[in-house]
Amino acid sequence: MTAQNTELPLIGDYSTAGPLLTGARIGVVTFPGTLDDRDAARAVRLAGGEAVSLWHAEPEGAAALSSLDAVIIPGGFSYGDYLRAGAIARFAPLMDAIISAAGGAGNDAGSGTRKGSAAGLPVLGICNGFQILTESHLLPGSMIKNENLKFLCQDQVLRVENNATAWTREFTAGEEITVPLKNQDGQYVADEKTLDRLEGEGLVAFRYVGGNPNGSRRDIAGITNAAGNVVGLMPHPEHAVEPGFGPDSAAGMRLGTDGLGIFTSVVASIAGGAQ
Amino acid sequence: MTTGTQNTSSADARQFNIDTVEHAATTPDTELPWAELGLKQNEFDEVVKILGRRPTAAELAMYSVMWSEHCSYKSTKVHLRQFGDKLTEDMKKDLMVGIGENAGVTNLGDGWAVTFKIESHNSPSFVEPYQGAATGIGGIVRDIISMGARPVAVMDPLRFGAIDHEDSQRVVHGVVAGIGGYGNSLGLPNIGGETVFDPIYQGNPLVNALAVGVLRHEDLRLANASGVGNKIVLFGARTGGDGIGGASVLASESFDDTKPSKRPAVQVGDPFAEKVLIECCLELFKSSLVEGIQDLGAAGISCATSELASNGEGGMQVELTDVLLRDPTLTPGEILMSESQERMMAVVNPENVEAFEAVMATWGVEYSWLGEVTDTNRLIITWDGETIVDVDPKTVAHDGPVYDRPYHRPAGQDALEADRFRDSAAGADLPASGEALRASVLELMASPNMCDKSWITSQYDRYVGGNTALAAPDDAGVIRVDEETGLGVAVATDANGRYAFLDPYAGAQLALAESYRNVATSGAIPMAVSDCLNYGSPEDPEVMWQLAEGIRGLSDACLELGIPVTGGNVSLYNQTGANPIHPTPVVATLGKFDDVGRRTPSGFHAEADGQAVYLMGV
Amino acid sequence: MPTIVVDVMPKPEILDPQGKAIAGALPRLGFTGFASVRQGRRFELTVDGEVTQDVLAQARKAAEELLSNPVIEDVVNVAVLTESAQNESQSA
Amino acid sequence: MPTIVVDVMPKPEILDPQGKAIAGALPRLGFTGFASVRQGRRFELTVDGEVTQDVLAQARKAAEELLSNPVIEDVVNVAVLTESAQNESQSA
Ligand SMILES: Nc1ncnc2c1ncn2[C@@H]1O[C@H](COP(=O)(O)OP(=O)(O)O)[C@@H](O)[C@H]1O
Repeated sequence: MTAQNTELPLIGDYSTAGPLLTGARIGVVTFPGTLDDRDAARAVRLAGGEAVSLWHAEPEGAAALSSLDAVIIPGGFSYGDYLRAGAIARFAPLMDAIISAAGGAGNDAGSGTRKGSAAGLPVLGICNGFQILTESHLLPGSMIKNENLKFLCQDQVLRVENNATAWTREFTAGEEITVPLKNQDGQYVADEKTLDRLEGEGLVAFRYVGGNPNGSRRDIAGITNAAGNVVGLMPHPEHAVEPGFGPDSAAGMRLGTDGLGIFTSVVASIAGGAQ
Repeated sequence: MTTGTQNTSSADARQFNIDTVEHAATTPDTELPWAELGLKQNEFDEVVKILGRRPTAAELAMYSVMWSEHCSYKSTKVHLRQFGDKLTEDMKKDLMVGIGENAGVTNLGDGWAVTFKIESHNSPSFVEPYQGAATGIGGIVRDIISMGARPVAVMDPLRFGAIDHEDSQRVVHGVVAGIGGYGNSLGLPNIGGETVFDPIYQGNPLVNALAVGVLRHEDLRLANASGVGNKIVLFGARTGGDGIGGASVLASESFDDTKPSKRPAVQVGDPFAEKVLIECCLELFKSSLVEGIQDLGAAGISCATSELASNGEGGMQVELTDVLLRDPTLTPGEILMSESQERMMAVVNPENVEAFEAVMATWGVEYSWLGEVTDTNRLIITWDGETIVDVDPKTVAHDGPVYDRPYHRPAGQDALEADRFRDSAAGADLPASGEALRASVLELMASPNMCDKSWITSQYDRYVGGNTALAAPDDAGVIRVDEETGLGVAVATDANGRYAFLDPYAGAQLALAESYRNVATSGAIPMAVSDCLNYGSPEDPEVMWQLAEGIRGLSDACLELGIPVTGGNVSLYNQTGANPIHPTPVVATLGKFDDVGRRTPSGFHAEADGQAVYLMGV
Repeated sequence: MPTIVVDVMPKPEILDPQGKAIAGALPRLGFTGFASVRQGRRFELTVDGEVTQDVLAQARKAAEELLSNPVIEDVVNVAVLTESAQNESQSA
Repeated sequence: MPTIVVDVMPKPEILDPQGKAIAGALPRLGFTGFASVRQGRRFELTVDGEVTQDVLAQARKAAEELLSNPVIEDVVNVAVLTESAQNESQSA
């Protein structure tokens, strides 16, 4: 894993974020019903970035995004997930701006424009955020109820299948990480053709290891677009960034910080220009 | 009328035959359904005496709900006093708000305070397990918000009937899914609870819910309406017929027309609405936009108006047609009694009205201005301008009946205590061989009460918020309060109904001892107690004895350990026919960490390999 | 194979948070013609063989006992789905 | 007030865990006549006024864009709920 792990004290360094390497400014979107926004912001800070709150109804979405280097759509139950997870949030004014900055819906080429970069704005959707990205057609497929129909919260091992995205470059390909999984509608589905394309083009970013927790097709836990700037995953890396508050790990109970790599990856991507 | 959205009720305001105060004064002989509403003859007579006339339909609705056991604690008040009496100065030193408010508040230092409370939602959870349990979480969380706090965690001590009983599947899975469905959607980590199966709870499962909140000292809010001219506002969900199914006699306010009306038998929770309400309230607190605030739970607007008014200095004037309705056919009495979820009432300085409305707009929360604080010392409620309630609010909220119910030690108690194990355990020899020992251990570990509870806890989010330092399967849940310093709290809930059945006094003490130990084991210093007293009918002198002994035991034990009870809840009538549940005083202890980094997880981990294991105590 | 449709709706007097959220979203998306929305469930039961009176009775019983929660929901429809009905309604 | 019904079902090729769970429970409760079950959603949109062609078109558009997700679901029905249809189907 990343070097940060060993440098962090075993437990209890609460306040100090990593050094602000880059001045990377990363937006964290809040919808009514979003739950993990503060957690995502904390993860950004611990990774050395600056977290900027984004309100879903922001009227000047494009302007707000233009000063940002990346955006995270965090987990939760936007609009209660009442219709379908992410279905109503997808229509928030800010989402239109995010969709176009990221390269446009259904456009895996990532041709979005933002300050001086060829690639689209890096966007990460976690859990409900992933669901919103699929509802927005920024990522293919969709999520249905977990196979056993129950909410499931557990520590989950994932394999990083694609370490060439803006959000995974600090991992090694095939690296196994442990982060919490917690959701009700986490079963990833897509038609066979789409699944084959995802596999063929290496767009599966994360895969469940050690048992499929929710019935997801081909054990898929997270995917990326072809440009590698838009990534969505069901498990929660932002809950595995601080020793003492994460999943159990080889180092000890609740000491897992494997999720931090997602956030240091994007900070590094920003520092080093588009990947 | 100013409302957040268009309201249509005013236009139809006159569809009822309104029972005004004036009308009541001139029709003293009208038959009133006070018995159907749960009042006793002596209680009704008392209402008439207080008012000097018969109550109007709306007043009757208010008195009957506010004087119910649930709201007035009429059977337990005389005993619960011990929690206040057995307090030393030392026990009070960190107590910022004690018993009597929505939830107690304890000082944590550094300008931080913590509030926590445990409450029951037992019988609704038996009728409709998912929604009953869900709205139980919703209710306790609103209690915490109304103190000015941000809720940060929940817990759920549960008691079910036999695991293999045909009805248990419905109840158990419904309750667990409901607690998860609501709590997870609010973004509140579930940091612990209990799950006990015992046939004694078959028809009376216990669903207790605890919430913890944290606040800065300056954000503390109390439920009182002060400052003449301040505005009263109701916000959150619309008012429907929820929870008044049993009081449908009020469907026709004038009692001369018996049109049947459909009222929901159960309440359905809307966790999304509550999540938005939480954020909205926190923004109000941060900008100091409310003077006083009260959640709407049991007894709805009756409770909120009478408590706000009686805790304040003056009186209150409210126009009931301004209440936003989900069901336009509700009568004034029904509106006053409705238990619709996800609503709050606040007192707002006129200067802040605009800013208040801006916060509501941001979060898309509906609201309506209902009236204002007055200097009349009366709670006056009008319907389209006509007075339908004119009472001294204290008589509704605080001066309810108080009963010192008779109680005695059950005739069979001696025999019960003298009894010994029979059945299998008495006949069984101590395991003689390794094999037998192994079998015994496996049998114990496989019992539903001892086995791994992750089939429940995996349905609860314990990570959300990023501040959970300990949760299941640890002895106590631990939450970080201050990310800068690591200041935090630990909470554990415990009870043992079988101990309390054998000895109600010692059983309550053991419940405290266990939760106190669990908190101490995590590394925290115990500071405060909240309790949920689950018992049978107080009208049964033997149950009343269990209850009196339980309260005496718990209050003595708190004094002994030097830890105050800061709030709690009493749930009575948990019985099927003449068979009460075992007395089940669920005790929650809260402790403090200067730095949650020093918390001790339970369980051995590979890193402890080679370290010594000690057994401490007697 | 023949199909029986069972429609279940929240009772009118019961709060329907789903419907409420959808009703709130519609006008934001420019759909302004609707006063309220309620969300229920539709089940399609495929019948193994012919739809006899007995099978229909079973479906009605299953609708009441398993597919709906009588405390908060009403079964509003139990009917055989005819091919023509399906086409008709799709083109409605 | 007139009501428009929108029915949405999971696409045949998409797994339906809820339908599967129900199909598994039916025989345990003695309902043996059914080969499979699928669970979808039924929306009732109350119309403020008359159901014009425009309103119906709005409902169809809302069904396609908001009420269903074309990746996993089909809109199988958009129709005006007539009082008689309601009664008929209830007694079906
Ligand atoms: N209903 C529940 N909700 C949340 N946590 C629970 C529940 N039931 C049990 N737990 C948690 O599971 C763990 C084990 O519980 P239990 O078997 O009662 O432990 P113990 O016997 O040590 O008290 C504890 O951390 C407890 O808080």
